[in-house]
Amino acid sequence: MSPEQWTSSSGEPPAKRTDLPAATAAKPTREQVIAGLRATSEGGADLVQLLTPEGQRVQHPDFDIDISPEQLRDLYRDMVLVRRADREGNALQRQGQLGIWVPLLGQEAAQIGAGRALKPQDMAFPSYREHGVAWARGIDPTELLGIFRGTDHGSWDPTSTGFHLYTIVIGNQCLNATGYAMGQRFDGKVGDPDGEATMVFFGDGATSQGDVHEAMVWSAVYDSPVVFFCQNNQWAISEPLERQTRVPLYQRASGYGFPGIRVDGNDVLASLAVSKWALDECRNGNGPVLIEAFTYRMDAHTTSDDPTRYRMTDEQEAWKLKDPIERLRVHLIREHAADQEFFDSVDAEADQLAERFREFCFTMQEPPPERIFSNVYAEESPQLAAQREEYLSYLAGFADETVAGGVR
Amino acid sequence: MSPEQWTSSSGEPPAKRTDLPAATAAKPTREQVIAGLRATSEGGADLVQLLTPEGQRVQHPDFDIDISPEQLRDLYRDMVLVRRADREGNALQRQGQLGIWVPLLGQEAAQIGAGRALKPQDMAFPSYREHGVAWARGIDPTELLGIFRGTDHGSWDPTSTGFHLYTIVIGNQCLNATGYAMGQRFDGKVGDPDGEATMVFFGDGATSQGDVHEAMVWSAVYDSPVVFFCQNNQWAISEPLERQTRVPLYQRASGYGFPGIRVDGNDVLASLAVSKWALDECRNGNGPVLIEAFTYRMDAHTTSDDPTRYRMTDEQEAWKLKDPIERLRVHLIREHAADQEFFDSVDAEADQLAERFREFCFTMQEPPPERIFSNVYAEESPQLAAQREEYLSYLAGFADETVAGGVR
Amino acid sequence: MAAPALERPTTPSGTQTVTIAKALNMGLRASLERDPKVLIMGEDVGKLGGVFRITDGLQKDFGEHRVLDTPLAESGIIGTAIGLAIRGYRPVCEIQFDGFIFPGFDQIISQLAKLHYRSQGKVKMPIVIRVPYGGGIGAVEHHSESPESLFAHIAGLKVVSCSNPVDAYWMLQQAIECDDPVLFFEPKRRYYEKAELDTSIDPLPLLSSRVARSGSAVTVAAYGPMVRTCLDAAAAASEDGLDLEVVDLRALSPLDLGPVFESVRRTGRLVLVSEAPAESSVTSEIATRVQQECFYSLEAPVLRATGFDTPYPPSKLEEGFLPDLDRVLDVVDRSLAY
Amino acid sequence: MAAPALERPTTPSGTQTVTIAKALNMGLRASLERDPKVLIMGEDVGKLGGVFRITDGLQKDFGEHRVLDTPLAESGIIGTAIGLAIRGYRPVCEIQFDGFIFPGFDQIISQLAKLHYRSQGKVKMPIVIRVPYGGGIGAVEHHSESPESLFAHIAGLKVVSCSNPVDAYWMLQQAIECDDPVLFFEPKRRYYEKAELDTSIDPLPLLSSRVARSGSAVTVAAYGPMVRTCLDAAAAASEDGLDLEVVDLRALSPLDLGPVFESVRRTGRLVLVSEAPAESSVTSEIATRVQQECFYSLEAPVLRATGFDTPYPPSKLEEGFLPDLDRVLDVVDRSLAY
Ligand SMILES: Cc1ncc(C[n+]2csc(CCOP(=O)(O)OP(=O)(O)O)c2C)c(N)n1
Ligand SMILES: Cc1ncc(C[n+]2csc(CCOP(=O)(O)OP(=O)(O)O)c2C)c(N)n1
Ligand SMILES: [Mg+2]
Ligand SMILES: [Mg+2]
Repeated sequence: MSPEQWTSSSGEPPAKRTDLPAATAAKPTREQVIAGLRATSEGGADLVQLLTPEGQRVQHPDFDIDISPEQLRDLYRDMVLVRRADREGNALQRQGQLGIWVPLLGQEAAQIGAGRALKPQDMAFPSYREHGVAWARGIDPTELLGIFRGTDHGSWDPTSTGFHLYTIVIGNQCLNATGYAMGQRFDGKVGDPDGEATMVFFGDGATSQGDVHEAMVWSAVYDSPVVFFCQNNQWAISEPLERQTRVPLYQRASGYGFPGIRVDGNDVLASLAVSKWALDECRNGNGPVLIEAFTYRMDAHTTSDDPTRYRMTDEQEAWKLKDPIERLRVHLIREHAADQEFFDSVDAEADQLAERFREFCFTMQEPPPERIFSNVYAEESPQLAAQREEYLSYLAGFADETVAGGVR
Repeated sequence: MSPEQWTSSSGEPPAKRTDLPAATAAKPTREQVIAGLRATSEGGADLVQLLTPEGQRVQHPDFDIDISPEQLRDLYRDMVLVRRADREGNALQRQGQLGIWVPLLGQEAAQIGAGRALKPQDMAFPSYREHGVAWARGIDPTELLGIFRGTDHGSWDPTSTGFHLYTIVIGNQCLNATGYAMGQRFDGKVGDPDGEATMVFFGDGATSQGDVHEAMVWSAVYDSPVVFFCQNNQWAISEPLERQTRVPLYQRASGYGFPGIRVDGNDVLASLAVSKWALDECRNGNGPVLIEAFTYRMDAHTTSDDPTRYRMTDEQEAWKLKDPIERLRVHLIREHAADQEFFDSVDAEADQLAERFREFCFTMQEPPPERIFSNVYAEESPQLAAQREEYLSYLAGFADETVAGGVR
Repeated sequence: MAAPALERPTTPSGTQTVTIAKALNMGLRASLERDPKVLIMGEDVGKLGGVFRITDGLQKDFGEHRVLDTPLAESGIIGTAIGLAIRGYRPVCEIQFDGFIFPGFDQIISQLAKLHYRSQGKVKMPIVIRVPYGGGIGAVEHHSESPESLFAHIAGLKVVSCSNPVDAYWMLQQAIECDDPVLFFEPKRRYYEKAELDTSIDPLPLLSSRVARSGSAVTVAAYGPMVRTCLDAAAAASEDGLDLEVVDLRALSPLDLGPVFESVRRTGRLVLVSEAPAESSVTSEIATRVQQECFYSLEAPVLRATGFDTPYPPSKLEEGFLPDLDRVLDVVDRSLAY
Repeated sequence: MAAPALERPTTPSGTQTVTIAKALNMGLRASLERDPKVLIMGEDVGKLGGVFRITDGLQKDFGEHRVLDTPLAESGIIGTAIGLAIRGYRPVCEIQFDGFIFPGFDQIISQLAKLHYRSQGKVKMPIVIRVPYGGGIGAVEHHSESPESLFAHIAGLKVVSCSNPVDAYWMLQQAIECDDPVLFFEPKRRYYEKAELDTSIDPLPLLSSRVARSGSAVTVAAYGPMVRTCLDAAAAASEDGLDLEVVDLRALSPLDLGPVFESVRRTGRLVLVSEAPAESSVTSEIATRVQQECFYSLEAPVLRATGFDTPYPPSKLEEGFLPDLDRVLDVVDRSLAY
């Protein structure tokens, strides 16, 4: 049994039968699939792009955006600050301050574009890497630290921030978001330009999960105002995109009967433009919409991961040339929309943020032991109350102990 | 809150923005969706048909089939016999001989077409309504009785018959079939015209399940030789197709990157032709393929169901005109491919089958109580052996009893 | 633990004879009337009124926006219900049969059970999952399962089962009013058993067990469909002069074992009865807690009459698989033999 | 119950010091070599060698057709493994972390556990599902769960857990050789603990428990990660002159309680230890069976030291949630106080 027997057709591909419909030609070879999915790191012909990797503004026939120099600078600032927090998170993990960190490096444009397209009345459901979206929703980066330090599972209020808690079980949040969006519709908040919408974030790997499918089925059937924002960062831990699909992910939408758009995820303008459009479609009652943001995970999957085991550095080098921050910086300079003073002030602000972030981390309180038992239920059970009391008095026993170094 | 707020856009649809891509026009109204899915009970423009409801043979540019009069008569015979067994099953349930029966009435052409396209080396994974496919796999209808009488869960050998046990949990079998097909590929049985293939059967409702999605993802990624044969019989118990999708189901395939074809499920020739083609594609290593057989459940969901609660009889009347058996009968007559003697002999054979079927049912043995404990594991556990012994000796206690009518 | 203050329903009050099925329908109707945020979701719950007709007439009276026929996907039902709850709704999900809850298991375990905890109380999950469960109806595979123990093991879920029309009516409304997720197990083989329902009598708290029959010889504890079986067994035993106490557990997690402890301290003997297989189950938990709390009172070990540790058998064999009056009394005898 | 006759592996034999992680890797390698039908499937098991590197090097040596990086979908992993098993393969599935087995739960319960039964033995399900489980590693949510009791409740599944390199090596190979589906729980926090592995010594049967330390005062029974904790507790107690017997349960379903009964008949006391919450769990089942079988021997009720009946807490709190040496000894003291 040779690997070829199943990884690609054995020997010569069977002669194409000419009496068959064109649409059902022999399946592509493995190489063709990979080429179609990734080899063009440009994302292919359908990629929506407004800013080239060289920072040049280009027009798009369907999606464009009017944007002021000030807004451009704000987007730049967002991305720099978010990246800085992210890098500090990584460093804090290396210093043993955090158990783990999930880096967003490289995905700033996708996330800030999407996040800034959201309006206050909208709701966002993140996966676990959406520090940029969190930022755009007004959640201070320090509020993420508890998750990775192990003191809590996210300290923000999902309702008032319009930003649900991070969801780690791949795909789950897509259904939760769809249900929330159904509720927006049931509440009569959909059908005009000032309506509400929901955006849900997930990765390329997540698209294989049943829950993501069900979310797409449901949102189509209930006309839910939900934007499925898939960050295709080319990898699900060590697995490249071709372990999840044969065709570009945005094409999934056609099977459900709603629009699917592939956007350059390293282009914050394109991400913003397409996200705005998609959210407006949802507000107006034309949801759902799928967006595939074509981007790249520049760092490891998490700080526990070692990507040198499964991917080549030249891939990473190629993507460096498409860096989301650098291309906006070049654009700002080229357009004389920002001067050195601006860039310096953003850097200074990033330094301050970094310091505050680190400082916050160092001084975080450990949760008290009774927290183990808190909020299991809205209406606590006597059983649990008893367990808590027993445990606390057990702990109190240690405090009373005078013997030092003893086992008990 | 009015239902319109979510079942269709409220009031006037928002004016279509002309600056948006055509593909992303405002979502269709609920009425448009329903119209697109069902109102044309013809199945729409893409429907593959070789035999009109009036029994006229038509050509199809992509799918056609050479077939002898004898083969036509065989298909007719298959359908008549299968329908007869099905009707007897229904009657036996009404007479209290079976706990439940799941009728296939109306779906004979879809199932016989698909079932006769299978070769001996192929494997089929049914749902619970595939009595016609079972027949084509050489499984005597009496072997189905145990399931519905409650004596077993299917008495045939899945391996030697190439027909897996019925699967009731919606969608499960699609993944099992995909795994089996992966095995066919791993075994080197794929890649030439005499290769192996797998066919899996499921309903329109099943398409919403996560497992069906995952099966499509996996089969695309592993180039599995599996034909997804979806019998769209328009209903999932009381739910019409528009509770599961906005667009015709065969279009799902495009989102996964493999062919999807809608075939007239009441046309046994078309079902056979498309199934053969799809299976050959799989054998040749070009799988997977999705077939949507557009058909109709002419009877209740099961004998426990009361369809008058949720659907109009005129729908059923309209579909009667497309009866799969009648159209082949008319065709045979029109083409002088069968005479009255043939039709009489098939009817006589059906009578014999019915009698044998009923007879078998009446004389079925009850399984012995120890069967409760049999085959839980391939390697039995002492715990279970002990439970069985204890139970059998408990039962033996009753046999010893001489007191009549007592509680113990 | 005080009973939540349920407003009196505007629908039928006073005493009437109803089945469990009807009582559940009345309970749903009362909840839909009481709170516009209550939604009913599930497969075939609309026009058809559910395969058991528990939601009969509700879509007609409350509209498609309150009673939703969903796509055929249980993870979808639970997963979207969670989103709706975040939005402020109170979804009541119907799972068509016990065996079909498993595709929704992940959303139940990973999200539903945990969201209140992980959000430190900021996100409530007032969701009820109704599960017609258990055997004895001659059904095909996957239609006779008793999966309640799986949920009882999971922290963050409340698990209850009703055994009669009065509890069906009240417990369902209480579950819907509860701010926590409740797995509501309905004994489908008892759907058509009748009793008097007096809607003017105050209900017990949702999470409480109750003595269904007083006795002194042996305590028999059960829930859901087996309560009837145990009461019948007690009636038969009393003809033999044996006086059994029967406890209807009602709450399976968190358990309310006070009445069981109290009873066992009097009788010294306990027999637990369930359709579910015994292994690592709710009955195991009760036995464990009873031998702890009543160690010095027990005159016999806690014994069980349950389904066997096998998959649910073909229905012609279910009579043997399910504990019946005789098997319950056989185990009672064994307890008395100590 | 005879140990299945495993051919001696061609890979390293003789005595060596290995970690549990390494022993598992060696066990997988030996199984892949022994039987060409053995496949390894899971997320990141190929090039990466799994997030814990348990499958390190296997894809390189056996090829992509034996060690499969799968799409990211657990129902897909189990569901296709079932199909492959029908085809004659023996898939070994890796679930990346305990908390991610739930999307695959339906296929496990509805198909994997039942196919042998419903086909009356015609369809075998020789599938192993490896689950790195339990806490103590400072992980984020869903990465520290102990779901073993859910599977122990389900008939048709075999559930085991190893606690040391020797068992890791042998039990995994035995599980792969077993014609029944085996849930194989690996104590991830102990992956890097070392011991001597002598591959020339005959292994115990897969479904057996064993006395890990002899003693006379109190029996302590545990499995997986808690065996080490209990052995440490026993060592500490012995310094105080208290002689604990420790049983490593190994098999969680079907249980092998003979050694526990025998031990309890000698000590009169039993303490059960698990990371998993106590409610309706494997420890409940063991307590129930012990109070039945050893009713007249027990001098104290069976007591437990377990995770609390809460969701797994944020990791800064896990030290309190998980039983440790002190809590085990505290419960031992309580047992002795009877
Ligand atoms: C159900 C489930 N299975 C497995 C995992 C482990 N896991 C965490 S992240 C990840 C890869 C996700 O890839 P992708 O969806 O592309 O998102 P990315 O991490 O690249 O942003 C996996 C397998 C999980 N969290 N949940
Ligand atoms: C997971 C699961 N959920 C619910 C059911 C109950 N159920 C049985 S058949 C059915 C409808 C199936 O419709 P469809 O897939 O269209 O197949 P059809 O019965 O029309 O052939 C439902 C909801 C089930 N068997 N499995
Ligand atoms: Mg990714
Ligand atoms: Mg259907």
